[in-house]
Amino acid sequence: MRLRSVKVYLAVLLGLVLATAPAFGQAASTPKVDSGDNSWMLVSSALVLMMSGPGLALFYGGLVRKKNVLGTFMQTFAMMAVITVLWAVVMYSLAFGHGNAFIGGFNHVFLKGVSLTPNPTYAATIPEQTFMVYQLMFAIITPALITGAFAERMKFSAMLVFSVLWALFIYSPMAHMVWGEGGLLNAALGGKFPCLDFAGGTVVHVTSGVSALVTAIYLGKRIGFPKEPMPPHSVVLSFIGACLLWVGWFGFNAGSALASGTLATSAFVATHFGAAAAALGWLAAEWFRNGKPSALGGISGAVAGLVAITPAAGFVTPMSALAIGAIAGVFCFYMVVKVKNIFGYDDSLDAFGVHGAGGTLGAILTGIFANSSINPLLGAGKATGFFEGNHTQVLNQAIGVGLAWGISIVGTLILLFIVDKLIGLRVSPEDEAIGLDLSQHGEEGYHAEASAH
Amino acid sequence: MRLRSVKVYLAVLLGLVLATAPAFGQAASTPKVDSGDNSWMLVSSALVLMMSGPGLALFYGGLVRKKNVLGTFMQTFAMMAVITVLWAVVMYSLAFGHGNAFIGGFNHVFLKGVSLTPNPTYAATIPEQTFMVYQLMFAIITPALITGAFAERMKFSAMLVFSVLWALFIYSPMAHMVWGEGGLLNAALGGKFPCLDFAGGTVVHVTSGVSALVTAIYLGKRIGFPKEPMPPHSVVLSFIGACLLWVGWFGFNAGSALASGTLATSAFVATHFGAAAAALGWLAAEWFRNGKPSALGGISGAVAGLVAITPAAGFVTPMSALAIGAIAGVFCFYMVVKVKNIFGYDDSLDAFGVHGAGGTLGAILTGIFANSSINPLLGAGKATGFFEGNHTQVLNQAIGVGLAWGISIVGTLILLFIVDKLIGLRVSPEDEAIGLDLSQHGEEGYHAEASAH
Amino acid sequence: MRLRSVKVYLAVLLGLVLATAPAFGQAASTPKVDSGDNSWMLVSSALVLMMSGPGLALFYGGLVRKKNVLGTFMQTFAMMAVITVLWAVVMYSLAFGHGNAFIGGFNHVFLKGVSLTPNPTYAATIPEQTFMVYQLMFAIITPALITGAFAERMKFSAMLVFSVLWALFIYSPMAHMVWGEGGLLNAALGGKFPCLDFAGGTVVHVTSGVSALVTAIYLGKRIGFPKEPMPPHSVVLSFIGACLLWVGWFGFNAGSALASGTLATSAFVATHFGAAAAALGWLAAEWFRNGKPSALGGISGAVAGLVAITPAAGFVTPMSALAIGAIAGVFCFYMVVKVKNIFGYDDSLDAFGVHGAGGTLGAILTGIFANSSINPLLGAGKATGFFEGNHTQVLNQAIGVGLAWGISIVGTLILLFIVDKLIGLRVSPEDEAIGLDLSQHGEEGYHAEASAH
Amino acid sequence: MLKIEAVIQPGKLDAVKDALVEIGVQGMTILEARGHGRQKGHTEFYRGREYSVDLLPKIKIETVVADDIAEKAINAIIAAAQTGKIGDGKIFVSRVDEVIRIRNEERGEIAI
Amino acid sequence: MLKIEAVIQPGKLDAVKDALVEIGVQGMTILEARGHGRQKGHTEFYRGREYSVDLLPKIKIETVVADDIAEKAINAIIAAAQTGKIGDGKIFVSRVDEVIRIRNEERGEIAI
Amino acid sequence: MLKIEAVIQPGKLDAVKDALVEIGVQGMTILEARGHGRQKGHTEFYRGREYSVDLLPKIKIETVVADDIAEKAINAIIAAAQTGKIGDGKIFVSRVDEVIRIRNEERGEIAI
Ligand SMILES: Nc1ncnc2c1ncn2[C@@H]1O[C@H](COP(=O)(O)OP(=O)(O)O)[C@@H](O)[C@H]1O
Ligand SMILES: Nc1ncnc2c1ncn2[C@@H]1O[C@H](COP(=O)(O)OP(=O)(O)O)[C@@H](O)[C@H]1O
Ligand SMILES: Nc1ncnc2c1ncn2[C@@H]1O[C@H](COP(=O)(O)OP(=O)(O)O)[C@@H](O)[C@H]1O
Repeated sequence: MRLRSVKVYLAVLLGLVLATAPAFGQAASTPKVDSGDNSWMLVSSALVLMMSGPGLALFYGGLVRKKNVLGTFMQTFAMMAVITVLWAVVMYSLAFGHGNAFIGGFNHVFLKGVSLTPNPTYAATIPEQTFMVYQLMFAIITPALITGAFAERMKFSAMLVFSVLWALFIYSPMAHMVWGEGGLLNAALGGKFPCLDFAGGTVVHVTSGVSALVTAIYLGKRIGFPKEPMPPHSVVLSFIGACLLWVGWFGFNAGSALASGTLATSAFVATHFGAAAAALGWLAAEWFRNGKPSALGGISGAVAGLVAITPAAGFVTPMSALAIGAIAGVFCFYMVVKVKNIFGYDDSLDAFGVHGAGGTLGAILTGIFANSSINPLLGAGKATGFFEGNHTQVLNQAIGVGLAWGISIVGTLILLFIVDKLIGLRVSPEDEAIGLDLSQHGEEGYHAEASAH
Repeated sequence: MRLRSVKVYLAVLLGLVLATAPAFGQAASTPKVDSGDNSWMLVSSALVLMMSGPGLALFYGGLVRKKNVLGTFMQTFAMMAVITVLWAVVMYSLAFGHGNAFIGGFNHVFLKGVSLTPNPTYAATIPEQTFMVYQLMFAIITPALITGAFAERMKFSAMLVFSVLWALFIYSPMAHMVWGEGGLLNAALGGKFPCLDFAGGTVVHVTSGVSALVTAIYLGKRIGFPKEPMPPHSVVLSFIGACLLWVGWFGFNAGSALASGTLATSAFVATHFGAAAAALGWLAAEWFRNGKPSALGGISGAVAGLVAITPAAGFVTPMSALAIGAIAGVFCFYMVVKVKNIFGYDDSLDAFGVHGAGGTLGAILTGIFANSSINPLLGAGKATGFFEGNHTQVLNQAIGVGLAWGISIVGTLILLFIVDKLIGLRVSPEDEAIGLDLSQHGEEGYHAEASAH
Repeated sequence: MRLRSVKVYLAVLLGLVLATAPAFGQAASTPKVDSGDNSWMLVSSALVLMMSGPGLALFYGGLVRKKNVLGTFMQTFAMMAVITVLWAVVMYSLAFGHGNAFIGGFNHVFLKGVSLTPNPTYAATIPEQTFMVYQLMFAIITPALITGAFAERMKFSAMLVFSVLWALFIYSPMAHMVWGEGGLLNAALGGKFPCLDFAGGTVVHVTSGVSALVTAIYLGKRIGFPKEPMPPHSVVLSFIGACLLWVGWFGFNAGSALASGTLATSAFVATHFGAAAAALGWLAAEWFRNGKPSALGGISGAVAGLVAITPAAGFVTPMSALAIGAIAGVFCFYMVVKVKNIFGYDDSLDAFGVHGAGGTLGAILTGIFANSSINPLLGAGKATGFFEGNHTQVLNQAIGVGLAWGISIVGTLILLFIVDKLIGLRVSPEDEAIGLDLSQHGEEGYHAEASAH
Repeated sequence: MLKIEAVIQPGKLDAVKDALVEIGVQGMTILEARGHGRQKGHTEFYRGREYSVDLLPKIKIETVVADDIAEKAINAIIAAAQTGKIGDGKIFVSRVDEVIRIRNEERGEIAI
Repeated sequence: MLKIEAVIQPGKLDAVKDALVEIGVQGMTILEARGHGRQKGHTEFYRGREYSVDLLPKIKIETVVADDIAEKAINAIIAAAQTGKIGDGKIFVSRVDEVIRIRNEERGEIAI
Repeated sequence: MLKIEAVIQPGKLDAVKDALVEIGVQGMTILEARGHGRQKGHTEFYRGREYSVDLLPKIKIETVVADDIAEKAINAIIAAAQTGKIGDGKIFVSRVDEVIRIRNEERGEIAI
């Protein structure tokens, strides 16, 4: 959808240009790289990688106990390495190649035909390889998000195998359905159920968050949970990580305009506003409930807001972004603080509470707040969201989210079962006790012994 | 002023373009977004946010005692959330709306009329929303800078209320006077006392630094100061923060060109040169005085240089930038090391010694070193700074700085008084003893207990 | 070479443009700043600075013992300050001024004549000052890389003097030979032995890595090495640093296109792919050999891959980048794990094992994998690398590398000898025992005493 | 008065503390320690170097109690800290001559 | 010879150290500790979870002194560390049989 | 049984540990400490402030041994930790009344 939105947008822009610069006429037929757009998209790609490492790695790594800090880092870092190769080999083709409504094909395996000229289907002013590497960064962070749910107890080998399978069988089709040419939910390129998902609320956050819930339940609780206290070993690290996530998210959301025009600006503003309002929302709820607003609460709220604004970023006004953020901050607070405790599952770092819940909420709110003045994706001036008068869009959003939930639950269960049978998912109780750093990686995060001065 | 400078600049550029590409003629009348400029300004906005979080938060957070690390983080982080909402509601309008010589109006409340097309008064080639969000990042970091002065002893609630009032009643008018249309000190848009302030030496650093001094004195010393040793709990964190400040400052200064043309390059180079020379200056002074150059000295010097070069960045040659940096490094060293000790106030993290003193120095030096060959803001070829022959500019600079000092002192005193009466500024002695992390936020930065491997 | 490649590239692009937009005809003769290119190059400059601080500083700082963390930071940070001034005074002129095949001249001392208009010899679409400051960032990180070899035992003063001399007498001529107009090895601007080095494999990594080896041997081992265990005091810091290096390296490599066109995209993709494959390679080798893949291994592999892909980035296909990365990951693992132990030198942080070895390997592999379809530097359609049929290129690469080895060994030895005689290289055994932080800088990285809550 | 020093597995701190409090031993001081004993350590690899780490994280609890309560305290600690595996730790008991409460300068058993 | 172990508030370390040095007790060893006693802890919240933390940061000072100086040392510690509030800490005194200075193998009181 | 407490230079930990293990003393507990003594500290500067730091990093080793092996252990520690310079540290020896192995509740010398 963001693809179509961009195209529509560019068409409008081009119209303006053509009116004043007829010499550019032919440019429309031969797609040409725009140095400004490409500059922005390269930066955005770098920013989204920075969200994974060090951003998410630190955010999660600070929340675990000291003995698991490197193991937690590695679960994200390994994605940066493994998914990259997988993407080049086959995943890009499965997500964005020619296929059917559900999945792409094999025409781009080994990046065959993915050239340095623009592919106007997806982005008319940047090299297709820019588009490819930008999308790759999304494919990296999505499985990394899941790892928050099974923190401190999964085998590194099992995590690798599971993530590879998950990327192939859950991420690829979801990305294709929502963003791929002819995808079932693609609002821009002829999908049956046009679902608005600007930067991956459904593709990234709902899938990873729901899969996270499933893995948390399947693997069971950490030994000692919830009796033993397991406070974050360093909210300091998490704070650094969260701030880098916020900064990187500009690449994630504003980069999803696939150009550096006004749509990027709009998404940038919405992103920042959503994060800020959600941080306030969570802090306020916490202050009200616990008597004190915490730093961990502030950053959790910001992340929740960033998640919720992700699908909406290119569709809503700044003021709507504030509203979405505030709602998401309070909502995710109660998901994490209340709902989790009621059900008692050990979603260790709240991957579901933040990404699953926030992503679902954001997708629905997108259907409510989306506005054609920001993004005439459904046609200039045509009502887009609920408040604008398009009451069916919420339904389409629900269909998209529902599909994502369904695929994530069923798919994740099957994959977990397979990996569990093959090599076992959980580390031994002894290994869990000494921690992932030593048991899985043979090293420690900090060496006090080294302080021998 | 940076606005006018940009406009002049763009006019020159446009002239060049027009000479060769007549087809572009009409573009001048309908402002059009330039993808390259917008790309740079979005990046700059992200960089300036990164200066606050994690940059400044880490820089300050490392300098306090362990028990206050999260509380210190939160004082900056809260600005990222609160000022954003405030900005959207009314502050942008007060700073950049239509008003008089002292303050803007209410025409842009709730961002009414702040669209995605350029506002040529301020920036002709980027969407006004880009300009708006970029300026917001400045409004966030400015009150955050003050928090260094009252570190380790102010109530979180009082800090919030004070910062909101300060942003409204001190930052907004100062920003309007220097950068707003028709502002009293605006050198580009018809101010009475044209004062050169490229990226906020006066608006950001003088106001925050002087207000910091006032709060430090008003609140009084930390319990135990200066007898009890209070070394930084982690120069490591401060180092990371300072480096990120340096990197982010490119967005702050070079971004203030509001385009990615040659003026941005010039400001970028001056920024880097100023920081480097100031780091050397501080290190040399320290080596000379204490016998050893320290890492904390190096990073403090770099920050001092960045502060001092801020007003000058778009007006001076690279070699002048080196000079300004070197002077600032040595000057701020003596402010922090000698002057503070003579007067004995507890400006805990030297917000005044670095930002107040460095900003004031930089503003004056700008009047001395500014050169029309870099920025023909006062007219092409017309003497701009003292060395070029414009001896009155130093006076104008002094007027701008003096006004900023006056407003900051009086305004801050009033606001402190009000907040103190309303809810009290300082935490109780017990809370100060156990630290802000536990007393204000109910959490700890690091959990040794968690190291149970 | 990257210069020529860019120019050729731009020529092609321009051709396309000219065909459709004749009004642009004259632009070719008067070089004009492209806002998109300049935006990208300013960002790239910032990214490369971020590689030094905080990137490299953290990567190295985490690997040493706690008592040396700030001393290690300072060795990189000092370069950010000192080399900047040196560059402005004379180094830029020596590297890129008019000179002979071996070194530039003095025509640009104090940046005389380095203006804000493009210098088409080097980069036709960005201000020469952008080019100047971008190249400066390379000159900063190169001597900083060496410091990994003599970590934990060199005097700060000696390090400063040595680095200044090294920058002047080794870096400047190497940069000139490979990238300067008329340089001996410059493939783009008339070199005798055209050597492909897109972003500094030879100029940056081979020179620093080989010099590192020499200093490690000349200074001798750390006291206690190898008997005493000296594990990294914080793999956490190193992890953050390595991730920032990865992100920053996009500026290093893709920025070396000196524009934001398709060549930048190509280099960006190659960079990312090289890093990912090398991380996998190292992890696999480690898993195979030690039974466990480590976080330190993963990040070391990524850095090794980034080093190896540096000379190749703008010349190879994505698939070749994967191959180069994988080879480099395994190769550097064995260099660090086996070869170092066989010879027994104390290259404390493996500056040689990663940068020297990886850089040399990368330079050779560039000659093998370079492809004219990516970069028609040697003429459109003319065979470029070995696999394409140009069998002599490997020889040219070897000549370039050989020259870099020779100059680095001989030059470094001479400089070390001089500095040793002048002021002594090593700290006293007592100072080594208490650590660089206290002995050289009079401060400590972490203050447990401060935790008095 | 007797000083009981118990070196235990880090994960058992909470349980031991609660067990002591339950039998009325309120006062105790906890130290982070590393232990060497029969429990075998592990091997770590950093780049090319291999470290066999034989100092394992432990918690040391010190509590001074009246003579008559000592045996009860020891049993409480054992009950809470025992897993039956090597590395469970040890308890050392020694005599203390005097105890003073700093707050009010009380001395002897009343100050415990 | 007697070993004096004092558990004090972290903020009092400097004062106690200076007080001891003043009366001629140069040698001492300091450990970071956490204490459980009458002083009540606090509650921390992390996401949904609530932790009541009842181990508070303390400093433990150990100094071995000659018998005749012990009382003076104890009083010095009390004077410097006392605030009169709960949590001020405790002093434990016990007998030490032998002291050896590693540097020159001196033994007994002369080695203190 | 005797408790040997040795305060040593941090760099000597490995050597002392190995020396003890060699003579058959397996069990020991290590604590990070800071020491004050004759060894002079150093001065640190942070911005304008000067700190004279007179607490230096030390390692404290505690090991409980049977009476007959104590002297051997002391000598092993001295041999491994001595450099002859001020700051080498001290050894304190005191009596322990009881040792209990938590794992199997063994008591006395057999539990050491
Ligand atoms: N003789 C001793 N003196 C001091 N500490 C000891 C002694 N023996 C054991 N310890 C401590 O007790 C811990 C557990 O001892 P270990 O021999 O590993 O297991 P177990 O107590 O089950 O036999 C050690 O890590 C060490 O900290
Ligand atoms: N019986 C004891 N054994 C060991 N340490 C103790 C004992 N009683 C108290 N402490 C230490 O002294 C500290 C202060 O004790 P607390 O009961 O809180 O206050 P007060 O000493 O003023 O009564 C505790 O935190 C603990 O570290
Ligand atoms: N009386 C004492 N009680 C406790 N610890 C002591 C005592 N004397 C010395 N120490 C410890 O031994 C360390 C070394 O002592 P110091 O006087 O510096 O050197 P030396 O032992 O060579 O005379 C001190 O830092 C301190 O930790």
